[in-house]
Amino acid sequence: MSLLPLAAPAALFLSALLFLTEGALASRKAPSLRKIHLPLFSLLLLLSLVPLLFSAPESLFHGQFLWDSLSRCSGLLLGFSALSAMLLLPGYSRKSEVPGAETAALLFLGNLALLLLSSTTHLLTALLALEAFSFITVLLGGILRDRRSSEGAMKTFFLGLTASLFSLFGLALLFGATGKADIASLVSLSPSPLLKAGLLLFLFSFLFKFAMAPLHSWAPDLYQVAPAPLGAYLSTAPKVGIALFLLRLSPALTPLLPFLGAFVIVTVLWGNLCALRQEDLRRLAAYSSVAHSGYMALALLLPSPFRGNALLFYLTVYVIMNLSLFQALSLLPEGPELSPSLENLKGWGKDEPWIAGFLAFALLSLAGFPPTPGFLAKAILFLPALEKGLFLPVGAALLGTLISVAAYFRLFAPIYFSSGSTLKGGDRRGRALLALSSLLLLVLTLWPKGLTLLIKEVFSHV
Amino acid sequence: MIPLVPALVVGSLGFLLGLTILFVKRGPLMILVGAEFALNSINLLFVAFSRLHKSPLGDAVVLFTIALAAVEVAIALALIFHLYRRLKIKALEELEELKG
Amino acid sequence: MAVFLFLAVVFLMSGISIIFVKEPTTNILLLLVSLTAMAGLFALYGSPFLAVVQLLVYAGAGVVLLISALFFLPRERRSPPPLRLMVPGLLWLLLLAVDIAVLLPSGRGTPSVSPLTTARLSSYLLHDLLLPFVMVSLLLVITVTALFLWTGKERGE
Amino acid sequence: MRGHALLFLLAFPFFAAALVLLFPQKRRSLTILLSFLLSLLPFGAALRLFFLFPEGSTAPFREISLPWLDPGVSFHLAVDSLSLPLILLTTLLLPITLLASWKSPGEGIKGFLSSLFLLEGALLGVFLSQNALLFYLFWEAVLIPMYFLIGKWGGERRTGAARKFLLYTMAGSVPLLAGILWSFSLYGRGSFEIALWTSAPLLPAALQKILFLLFLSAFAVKLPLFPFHTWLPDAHTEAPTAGSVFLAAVLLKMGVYGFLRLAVPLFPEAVLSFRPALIALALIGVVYGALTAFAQEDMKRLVAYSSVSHMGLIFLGLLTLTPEGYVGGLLQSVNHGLSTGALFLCVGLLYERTHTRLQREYGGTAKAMPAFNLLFLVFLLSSAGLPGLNGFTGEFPIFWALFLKSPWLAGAALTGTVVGAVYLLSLYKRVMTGPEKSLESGTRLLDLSPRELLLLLPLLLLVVWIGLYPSLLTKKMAPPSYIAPFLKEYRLPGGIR
Repeated sequence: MSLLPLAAPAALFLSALLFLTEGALASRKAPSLRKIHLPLFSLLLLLSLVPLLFSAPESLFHGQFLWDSLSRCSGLLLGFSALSAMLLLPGYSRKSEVPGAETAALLFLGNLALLLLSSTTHLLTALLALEAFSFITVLLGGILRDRRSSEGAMKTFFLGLTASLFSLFGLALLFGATGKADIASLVSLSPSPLLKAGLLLFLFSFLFKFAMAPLHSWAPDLYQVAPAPLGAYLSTAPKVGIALFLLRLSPALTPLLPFLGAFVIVTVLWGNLCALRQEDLRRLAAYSSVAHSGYMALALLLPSPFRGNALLFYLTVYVIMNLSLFQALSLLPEGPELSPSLENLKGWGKDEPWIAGFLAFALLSLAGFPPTPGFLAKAILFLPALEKGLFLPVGAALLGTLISVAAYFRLFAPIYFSSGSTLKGGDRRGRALLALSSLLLLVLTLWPKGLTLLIKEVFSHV
Repeated sequence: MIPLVPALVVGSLGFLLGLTILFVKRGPLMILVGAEFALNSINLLFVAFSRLHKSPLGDAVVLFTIALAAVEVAIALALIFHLYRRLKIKALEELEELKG
Repeated sequence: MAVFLFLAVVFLMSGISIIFVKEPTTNILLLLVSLTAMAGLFALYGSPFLAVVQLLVYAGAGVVLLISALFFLPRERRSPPPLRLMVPGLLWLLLLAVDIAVLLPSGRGTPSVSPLTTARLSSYLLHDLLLPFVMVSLLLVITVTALFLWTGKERGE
Repeated sequence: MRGHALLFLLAFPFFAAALVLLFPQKRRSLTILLSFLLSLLPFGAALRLFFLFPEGSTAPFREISLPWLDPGVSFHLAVDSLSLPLILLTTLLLPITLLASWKSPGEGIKGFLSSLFLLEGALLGVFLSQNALLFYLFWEAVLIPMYFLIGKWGGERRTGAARKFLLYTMAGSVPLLAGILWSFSLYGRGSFEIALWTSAPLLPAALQKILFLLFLSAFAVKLPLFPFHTWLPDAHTEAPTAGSVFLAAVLLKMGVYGFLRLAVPLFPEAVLSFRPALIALALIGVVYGALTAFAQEDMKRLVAYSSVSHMGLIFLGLLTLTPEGYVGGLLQSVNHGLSTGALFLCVGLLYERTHTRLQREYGGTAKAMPAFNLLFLVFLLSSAGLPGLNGFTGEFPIFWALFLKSPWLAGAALTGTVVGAVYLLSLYKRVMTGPEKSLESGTRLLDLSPRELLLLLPLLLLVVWIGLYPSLLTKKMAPPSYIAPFLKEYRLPGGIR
C-alpha cells in the first residue's frame, strides 16, 4: 500500500491549518489579501494538485478512500473552482470585509471534504464529509457577517441540520437492512422495503446539498448573500463532490429510479421557472444552478456506460460555464444593501464589449444553445435517455431548456439593448480569469472530442 | 433479553418527536434541542441494529453522531452569539429580508 | 423489561413535554432528562461504553453549552420558573440512579446480550473506521474556524 | 476535394463576421463598403455553384464530409436542387441589404454588419447540412443574430418583439431537437446522417405521426403556419430593414426547406394523414393574412401580413405533393423572397426619408420620386402575381396543382390572391398617387440616389427575368431523389380525387 494518494488530502489539510494559524496570529490591520494570501494560496493549491497528476489507482482504508482517476478528476475540478474563487477575491468590491486567511482555510477544507466525498464508497465517510462541507457552506456563505449574510447562513444551517437528520435516520435503516455501510453491500442485496426507505432517506441530505427542488430553498438565499467570488465556488464545487459520489452510489439506486426521475422533473421545471422571474442576478444564477442539478441527476438514470460519460461531461462543462457566469457577476460592485440586479448590467455591451461577450457566451452555453458545450452536454445526456425510454424526464428537461432560454436571454436585453451608466468593479485578474474560462469553453466548442476522449480514459481506469 | 422491536419503535417515535419539536418551535435554541432529541433516537436505532447484526459498526456510528452533535451545537452557538450579541438582533422573526 | 419500559416512557414523555413547555431553561433540562434516559437504554442494549460517553460528554458538556447559550438571548426570554425546574431536576437525579444501577456489573438490568467491550470498539474504530475517525479532526478544525469567525475579534475596527 | 467550395461558402461569412469587427468604427462608409465587397465573395461562389450545377440533377452535388463528433455527427455538407435556389437567394440578399444599411442603424454599425454575416453563415449552414444534428445546430444559430438584429437595432418596441421572436422560435425548435434525438435512437444506425435515415425503411405510422408533429412544430413556426404566425408581424415591424428583408426572404423559407428536406422523406405517411388539417390551416393563413393585410395602416405590417398569406399559398402548393406543386412552391419561395424583400427595402427607403411607415402620412409620392415610383409599382405587381413578372410564374403551377386536386381548393386559395391584388394596389394608390403630402409638411422627398438604385436594380432584373424565363431556375429545380418518390403525377386534368 502506497501512501502517495494521501499526499493530496494531507496537503489540503496542512494548508488549511497554515492559513488558520496565520489568521490567528496576523495583525488585524494589514490588508494582506492580495500580497500574502493569494500567492500563498495559489502556490499551496497547485502543490496539492501535483499528486493528482500521477500515482496509480489505489484503495485505502478498506475501500473508504478510493484513489482512482475519478477522484483525481474531482480534485482537478475542485482545484479549478477554489482557485477561481480566490483569484476573484482581491477584485471584489467588499474585499475589506472578507477575512482572507479564514476564507483560504475554508476553501482548502472544503476541497478536502469534497475530495473525500467523491472518493469514498463508505456511507458513513460520505455523510461525515457532506456534513463537514455543509458547515463550510454556511461559513463561506456568511463570511461577510453582516445582517443579511448572517441571516442566510442561519437559514442554511438549520435547513441543512434538518436534512442531515433524515440522512442519518436513513443510514440507520440501511445499517439495519444490511449490517454494513458500504455501497457494495447495498448492491448485493435484493431490495427490501427497509432498504428502499433507508436509501431514500439517506439521499435526502445529498439531494438537499445538490440543490434539487423542492429541497433547494436555501440556495438562492445563500448565493444572494455570499460574496460573488465565493458564490462561484459554492455553486460549482459541491456539485462536483456530490455528483461523483452519487455516481459511485448509482448501482445501488436502481430501485429508486422512478423517485429520482420525479425529482429531476420537478427540479428542471421549477428551477428554470423561478429563474425566469428573478430580478436579482445572483438569485437568478442560483436558480439556474438548481436547474442544472436536475440535468445532472438525469444522467444518474441512464444505464451504465452512458451514465458516467454523460455525467462527467455535463459536470465539467457546467463547472466552467457557471464559473464564467459568476466571474462576470463578480465584476459588479456590491454593498450591504446593493445586490446586483438586471438593471446593473445596462450598457455593458457598449462599455465592456469583451466582458459582455464572454458573459453572453457563457449564457448561451448555460441555455444549451448549439454549438456551445452546454448543448453538447445536453445532447450527450438526452440521447441515451431517449433510447432508454425516459420520455417524461427528457420531455421535462427539454421544456426546462426552453424556459431557461427565456430566463438567460433576459440578461441580453439590459446588456445589449439599452444603455446606461455601467457600474465598474473588478480588476484585471477577474477579467483575465473570465477570459480564461471563455477560452476553455471555446476549446470545448471547437474540439469537444478532446473531453470525450479524456472521459473515456478516466472510465477505462475506474 | 430485551427484544429489538421495542427499541426500534421507541427510536422511530423519538425521531418523529424530534422533528416535531424542530418544526413547531421557534428560536434557534429550541431547534437545536429538537435536533439533539432526534439524533438520540437515531442513536438508539444504531445500537439496536448493532446487536442484531452483532457488528460494532452501529456503536461506532453513535460515537460519530455524538461528535457531530457536539460540533453542530458549537457552530450553532457561535452563530447565535454573533447574531444576538454582535448584530443585536432581538428575535429571529426580524430576519425576513431574503425572499423570492 | 420493566426498566426498559420506564426509560423509554420517560424518554418519549420528555420529548412530548418539550413541545408544550415554553421556557427555554425547562426545555433544556428536559433534554438533559431524555439524554440520561437514553444512556440507560444504551446500557440495557449492551453498550456500557456508549452510556458513559453519553452521560459525560453529551449530557454533561453539551447541555452545559446549551445552558450557557441561554445567556446570549435577550433578557425577557429567559423566564425563571423555580417550580418548573424542580420537576425535571428531580427526575434527572432519579434517572441517574437508574443508569448507575444498570451499568453496575451486578446491576438488576444487566442485559442478556453479550456487551460490546470497550477494547473491541476502540480497535474497530482505529482499524476499520480509521478514515472517519480521522475525519472528526476535519470537523473540529471547521468548528474552530467558525468560532474564530463569529466570536473572535472584529476585523477592521 | 471539390466540396471545398462548399466549405468556403459556409466558412467565409463567419470569417467575415469576425473580420468586420476589426474595421474602423469611425469611418462608417468605408466599413460598410468593405463589408459589401466581402459579401460579394459568397455570392460569387454561389453563382459559380449555380452555373456548375447540372441541369435536372437530383443527386447531392459537391459533397464533403469531415469527421467531427461521435456518434455519427459529421460535418457533412452538400448542395442539391432543393437547397441551390435558396442558397443563391441568401447570398444575393446580403450585399443588397448591406447597401441598404448605409444610413439606418444608428450606432454599433460593426456589430450590425457582423450579425448580418453571422446570419448569412447560419442560414447557409441550414441549407447545406446533410447531417441532422448539424442542421439543428445551424437552425438554432440563425436565432441569435436575428434576435440581436431585432432587439438591438430595431424600432420602438424592439425588446418585446425580439423576445417574442425568440420564444416562438425556441418553442418550435425544442420539439425539433427532441424529434431529431428520438429519430436517432429509432433509426438505430448510430448516425445523424440524413441520407442514412431517408434510405432506411419507413417507421411505423404511429411513430411517424408523433415525430412529424415534433418536427412540424419548428417548421410551422418558421413558415409561419396559421395560428403560429403571431410573432411575425411584430418581428417584421420592429426589425431594421435588413432584418426584415432576411426574415421575410430567407428565414421563412427555412420552414419550407425543413418540411421538404426532413418531414416529407422521413414521415410521408404522417404527412398524408395530417394533410387535410394542414391544408385547412394553410388556407386559413392565405385568406386571413390577406384580409388582415388589407386592414393595416403601417406599411411594414401590411407587407408582413401579405407574407403570411403568400407563405400559406406556397405551403398549399407543397401539400398537394405533386411535381407541379413542388416546383411552384419552391419557385414561389424564391419569388416571394425577391419581391417581398424588395418591398421591405422600398418601405425602408421611404422610412429613411420621412420616419414614418403609416400610409396616411404619405400621398403623391410618385411625383416627388418618379424612379422609385416605377420600381415600387413593379415590385407590388410582382407580389400581386401579374403575368409577366416572377410572382405569376410561381403561383401558376401552384394553382394548377391545386385545381387538379380540387377546383374548390383552388378557388378558395384564389380569393387570397384577389384580395392581395386589391390591398397591394390600394397601398400604391394611397401612398404614391393623390396630392403630394410631403410638400405640406415641408420636407422634400428626394428620389433614389445611385446607391439606392444600385441595390434595387438587381432585384428588378430578376423579377422580370424570372417572370419571362422561369426555366432559368426551374431547369435546376428537379425534385431531389429523396422527395421524388413521394410526388404523384396527375396524368389527366380530370383526375380529381
